[in-house]
Amino acid sequence: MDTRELPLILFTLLTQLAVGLAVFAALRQWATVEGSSVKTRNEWIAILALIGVGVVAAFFHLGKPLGAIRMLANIGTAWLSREILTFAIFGLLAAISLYMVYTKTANGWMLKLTALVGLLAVFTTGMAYAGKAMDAINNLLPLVFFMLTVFTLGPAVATYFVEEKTHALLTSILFPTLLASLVVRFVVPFIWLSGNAVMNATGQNFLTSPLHWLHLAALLAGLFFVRNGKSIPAWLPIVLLIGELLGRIAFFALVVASGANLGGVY
Amino acid sequence: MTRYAFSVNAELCIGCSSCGMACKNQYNLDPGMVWRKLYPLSEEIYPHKDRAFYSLACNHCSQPACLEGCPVGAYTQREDGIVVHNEDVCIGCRNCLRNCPFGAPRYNEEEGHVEKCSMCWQRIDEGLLPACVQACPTNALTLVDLDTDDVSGTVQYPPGFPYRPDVEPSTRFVLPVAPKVVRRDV
Amino acid sequence: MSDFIQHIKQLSAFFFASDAKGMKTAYVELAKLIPAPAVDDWSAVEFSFNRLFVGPRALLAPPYASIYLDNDQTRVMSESTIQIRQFYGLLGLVSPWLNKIPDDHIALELDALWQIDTALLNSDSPQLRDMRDYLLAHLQEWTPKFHQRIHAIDDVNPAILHIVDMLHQLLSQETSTTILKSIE
Amino acid sequence: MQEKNSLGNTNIQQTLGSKVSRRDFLKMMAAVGAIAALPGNGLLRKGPGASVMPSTGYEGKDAYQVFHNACPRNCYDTCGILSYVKDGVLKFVEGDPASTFTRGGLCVKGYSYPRSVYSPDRIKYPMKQEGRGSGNWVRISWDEALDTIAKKILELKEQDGSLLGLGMTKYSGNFGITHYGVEGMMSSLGYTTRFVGTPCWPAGIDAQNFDMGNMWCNDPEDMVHSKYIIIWGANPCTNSIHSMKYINEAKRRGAKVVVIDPIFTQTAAKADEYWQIKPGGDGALALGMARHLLDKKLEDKAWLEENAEGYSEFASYLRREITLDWAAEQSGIPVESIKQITEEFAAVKPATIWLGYGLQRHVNGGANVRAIDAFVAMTGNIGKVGGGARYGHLFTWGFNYNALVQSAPEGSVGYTGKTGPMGEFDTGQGGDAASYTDRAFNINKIAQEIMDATEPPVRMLWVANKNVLSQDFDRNKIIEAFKKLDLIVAVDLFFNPTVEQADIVLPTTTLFEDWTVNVSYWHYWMSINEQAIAPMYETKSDIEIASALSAKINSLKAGSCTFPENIDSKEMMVKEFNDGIYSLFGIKSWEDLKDGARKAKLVSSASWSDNKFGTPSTKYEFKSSIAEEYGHTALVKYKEPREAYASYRLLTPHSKYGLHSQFQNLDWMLDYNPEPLAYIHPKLAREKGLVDGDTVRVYNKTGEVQLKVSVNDIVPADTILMYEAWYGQNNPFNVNILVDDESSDMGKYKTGAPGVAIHDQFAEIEKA
Repeated sequence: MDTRELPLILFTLLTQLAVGLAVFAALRQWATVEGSSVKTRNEWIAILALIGVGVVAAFFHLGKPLGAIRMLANIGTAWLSREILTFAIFGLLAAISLYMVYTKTANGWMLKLTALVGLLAVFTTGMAYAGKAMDAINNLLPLVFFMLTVFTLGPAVATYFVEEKTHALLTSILFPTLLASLVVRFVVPFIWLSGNAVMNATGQNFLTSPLHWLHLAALLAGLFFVRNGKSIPAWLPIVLLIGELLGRIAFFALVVASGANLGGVY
Repeated sequence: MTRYAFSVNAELCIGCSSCGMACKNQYNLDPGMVWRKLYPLSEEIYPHKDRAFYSLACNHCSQPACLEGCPVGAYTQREDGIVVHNEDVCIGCRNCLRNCPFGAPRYNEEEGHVEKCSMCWQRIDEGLLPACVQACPTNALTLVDLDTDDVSGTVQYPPGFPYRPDVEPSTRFVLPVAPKVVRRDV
Repeated sequence: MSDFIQHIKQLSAFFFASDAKGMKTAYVELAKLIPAPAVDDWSAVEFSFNRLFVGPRALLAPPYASIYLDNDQTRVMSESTIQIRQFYGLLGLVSPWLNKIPDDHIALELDALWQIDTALLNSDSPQLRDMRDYLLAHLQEWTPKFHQRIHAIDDVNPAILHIVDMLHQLLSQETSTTILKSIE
Repeated sequence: MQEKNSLGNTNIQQTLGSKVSRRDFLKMMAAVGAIAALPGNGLLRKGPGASVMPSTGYEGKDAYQVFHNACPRNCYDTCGILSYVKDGVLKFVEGDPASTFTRGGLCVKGYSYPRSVYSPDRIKYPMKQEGRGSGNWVRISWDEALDTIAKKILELKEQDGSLLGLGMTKYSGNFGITHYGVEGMMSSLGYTTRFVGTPCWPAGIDAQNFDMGNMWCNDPEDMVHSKYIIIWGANPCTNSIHSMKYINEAKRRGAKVVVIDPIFTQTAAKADEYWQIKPGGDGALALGMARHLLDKKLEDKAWLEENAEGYSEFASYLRREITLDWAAEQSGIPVESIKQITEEFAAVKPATIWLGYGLQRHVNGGANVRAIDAFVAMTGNIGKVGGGARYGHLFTWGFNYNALVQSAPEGSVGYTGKTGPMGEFDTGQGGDAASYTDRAFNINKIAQEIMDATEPPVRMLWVANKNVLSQDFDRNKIIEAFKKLDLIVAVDLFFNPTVEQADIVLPTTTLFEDWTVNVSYWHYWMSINEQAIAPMYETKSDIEIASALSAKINSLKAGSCTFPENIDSKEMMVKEFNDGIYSLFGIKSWEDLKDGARKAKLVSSASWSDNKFGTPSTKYEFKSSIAEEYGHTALVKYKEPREAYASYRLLTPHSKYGLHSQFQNLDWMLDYNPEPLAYIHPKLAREKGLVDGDTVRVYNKTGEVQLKVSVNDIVPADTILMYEAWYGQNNPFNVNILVDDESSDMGKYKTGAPGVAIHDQFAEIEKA
């Protein structure tokens, strides 16, 4: 694959994990009666750290990193600009949330707002990666893929921050997400096969790539070990994280651009 | 009004590559960098391998996906339809590579920016033809004004070229013709 | 400082050499200032020198700045070459091989540096200092790549390796001291 | 980026703060008084007129100085060039719009010119190799180089009593008229050994001279009037791209275009009908077509009556010995097709045949050309606008050949045997009336000739405008032959395989650094070649080398050389013009060419329009006594092709990306055509178990090459196709390792030696 894409693989994956954690931090706050008493400080630290690492990584995919700030220039039409903006806001809100949680002044609405903006940011990412050159993903698929990642990694990794009894809550989200993710990611390449030449080539790439199948295997493992009422084994989030990473590499490496087929039958 | 576009007549094109090299020569492109090149048509489209071509660079779309998706606004479109890319503004995020259905923008690794065909707008403003058009020995590659010139008999989406009304590529095409062939049996 | 001037002049002379004799003369001069490995076979040095910098075979390490500064590494007389010519022009200098030998030939650039430093000895003009900083920074931008490329080549004559190492070391030192001064 | 534009490097901003910016530079310009130039190593005090900061990219026409140049390569199109120069540097090139033939365009090769001028790999200085092929080179001064060369020449003269030990081989590396100064330099030294003839087109030249008394084609621009065009063994889409627009126009006006070629060329793809002929079967096909004209009584009796000699004999030969079935058998073209095209061709006027040079590179090539000429003549299309048997011409080459024509020094001794012309451009004039002449060796058998030469043997070889080891035949044999030589001098631009074997290499100028004038052997335009930039490094033009050598050798031994000692290319070029040229092109002075290319003022666009032929009978000769003199049948007759000596036919035609061994080595060309390929038919691929991209060994009795295959139906299943090219010093590929030096039938009469059967070659192919 094109190693130049590595920074974006990290950026998208880490920020989506961050949003996932934010959602569940907020959710727990909301799900409990007495708001601020719940301990979500570590989550918010982790969330900020993830955003930080992700953003730093993102710089490395630019030919001229010093010009990064100019990326806000085209909010009007460019989803990439909107993505940068919403993530900036998300980062800011996350910082505020951490402060409030730290100073015990947190209120549920603030955290919910942060989580909501986070989801919005992932939405913009989904739109930004629906590249017009990539017939296979010039649609809502990137958004679907990314959201599935959010709701897979969010609850999975959140288990590290909560006590056993809260696992039930996480599982109730994680299980259906894993199921949905597995079905969607299994079916989509076959649908591509029935598309035009470049979509078909994309489908072929996926169905013949170990990256894709290992990703599915990770999801399957998840389904197998995540049971309602049961607690989530400590190794599982790692497996799921690796699975999503492989899936993300596949997403960046295996999608064929229509420009690659000029002169051929479409 | 003027709406400039390239017209690619594959019946007249003799695959000489003069257009592509004229472009490199005009802008002294770095070795390895190609703004315009010939794309041979696959045998399903033309019966003989490497014998019919589309000479393609940027298609200067009416709804340029590169421009729409560029976060820094490095792309602008002129009144006359020419899509201009500004290397000085470009920060090399390569989002346009992800968006152009025709693979026109090329990434220059060393410079850390994207490059593409400018339709030689400076030459056009001087009343000259684009370097590639002037180079074509058979008028297979021409500059047309979609607003005033008669482009009937040309197609916008020939086989071997993506059907993308969403971006409205301005390039027009004439399809190649194969001769009657008398072969020895060996 | 004045030691540096001597080095630069002799290094320039070495890269200008058109035969073993010229290389030897400069080499011996430099050896007086910095101990250098003994050379027994000067024609071996010359063969190696020509493979790297002269020809007729394709050059292994073209001695022109633009080759290392531009992306286009297979063309001389590029924009950046002309910029160096402009720079000489600002100094009131011009290459006697104008449009024959690229102005950014290592020997010419070192000669320019030598000219500036010699001028600075008797007149301390701030503009001249700025221009020296520029030239030094310019040299420091490409000569490390030049140095690196030569080291990547098999069986380069040790005498030549010594010279390019010396060039590399001198310019790096001088640059760091210059930057320190500019910070003060 | 802004900083990049102004300073050429961005990092300065980081290292030194923004100390030196563009603005500061301009300030400095004002502030800094010029420092006194010190006795440094190089830089001098600059005169007045400091120039402005450079910028990048296209700056608008007015930003450049424009010069007229001409592409001097061995090519039909010989394009006029406009060169755009700034700061004394060539920035880009364009076609000369003054020529209606090239109409402001060049080709993929022409547009790559700036790369060769500024390639860091150019040969820069005279150099001497210590041990041939050792790669141990030392730089020497021009003086030392010329001294070594001059002393060797004097030594040969001493030793042999003549200069026949000095050989010179030169061909088409640069067809600028002043480059005949190389031959001139030899003549001015005395009588030497010349490698004469041409590997290119001699069989056809002789054939047309036997038939019509000269090689003289119509103006290609008049093909628009043709109602029927057969392109026979030519591939203009690759080798004369500017001719295609006339063929297209004729087509648009309703003409039918038929391409006859062993390969489904790009030109074939543009035709109405393509015939895949058996290589060397052209004569049989043409005679079959001629026979069919007879059968259908389609010949132009009136014209033949008036203008033909020996026609009745030819007709009875056709009736007696030629049948359509036989022709079909020999050519691989079905009888029905032969009948149809023949009838169509005869049904309209004007109709024309373009005879390519490929079809005469056979042991029966000349005979084949005569047969095709005969078919065109029978249809009465010779001498007609839009008609004719088009092959080439030297109609516009009537220069003084001042550079070429030099007389031998007093008392020079030479060869006393009979020699012919010294190549196709030898106008016959020149040389003094001495009984001595040069010794003529066959340029196409350089290895054999050097090996066999005695009394005296060839001891020294001068190579100019030629890359012997890429382009001459049976490369491996040449390496052997070179061992017999004491001194090889190569004059060249790049370190090619010939330079690799040289003892002394002399750096020469590109066309942009020299003055000359160019005309074409196809179209009727003339272009001047101005010096657009100063010669880089220590390069010299062929003329400057000749005059410097003359001065040197005369200083060693007075009266050794008659070549003018102080003359440059420009003076020499001016001397080339004469009233003949001026009136032919309707110009007052050569200076008029500075306004753009000029076209010859032709009585008619048709050659032989007055039907006065150059033959002894002044008629079109189906039966030629001169042909008989040169050992051929007087009558146009079938000649057997060469016996196959290996399993598959090997064809090695020109590539569109290079001209012989030039251009393909440039980085830009590699962007479009990175590596050589062997093209084979899917059937052959199946037999050999080969797929696209497999590496194969192609080998025969003369050698072996390895390269990748492209499986492609443009070639027949019994044929291997690979394009000739030199890919630069890191790629040993060379088709002439597989081409032996078998002669074609004709060429001796007009070029001094027969051609080469380049396309009568055979080889085996195996997966490597």
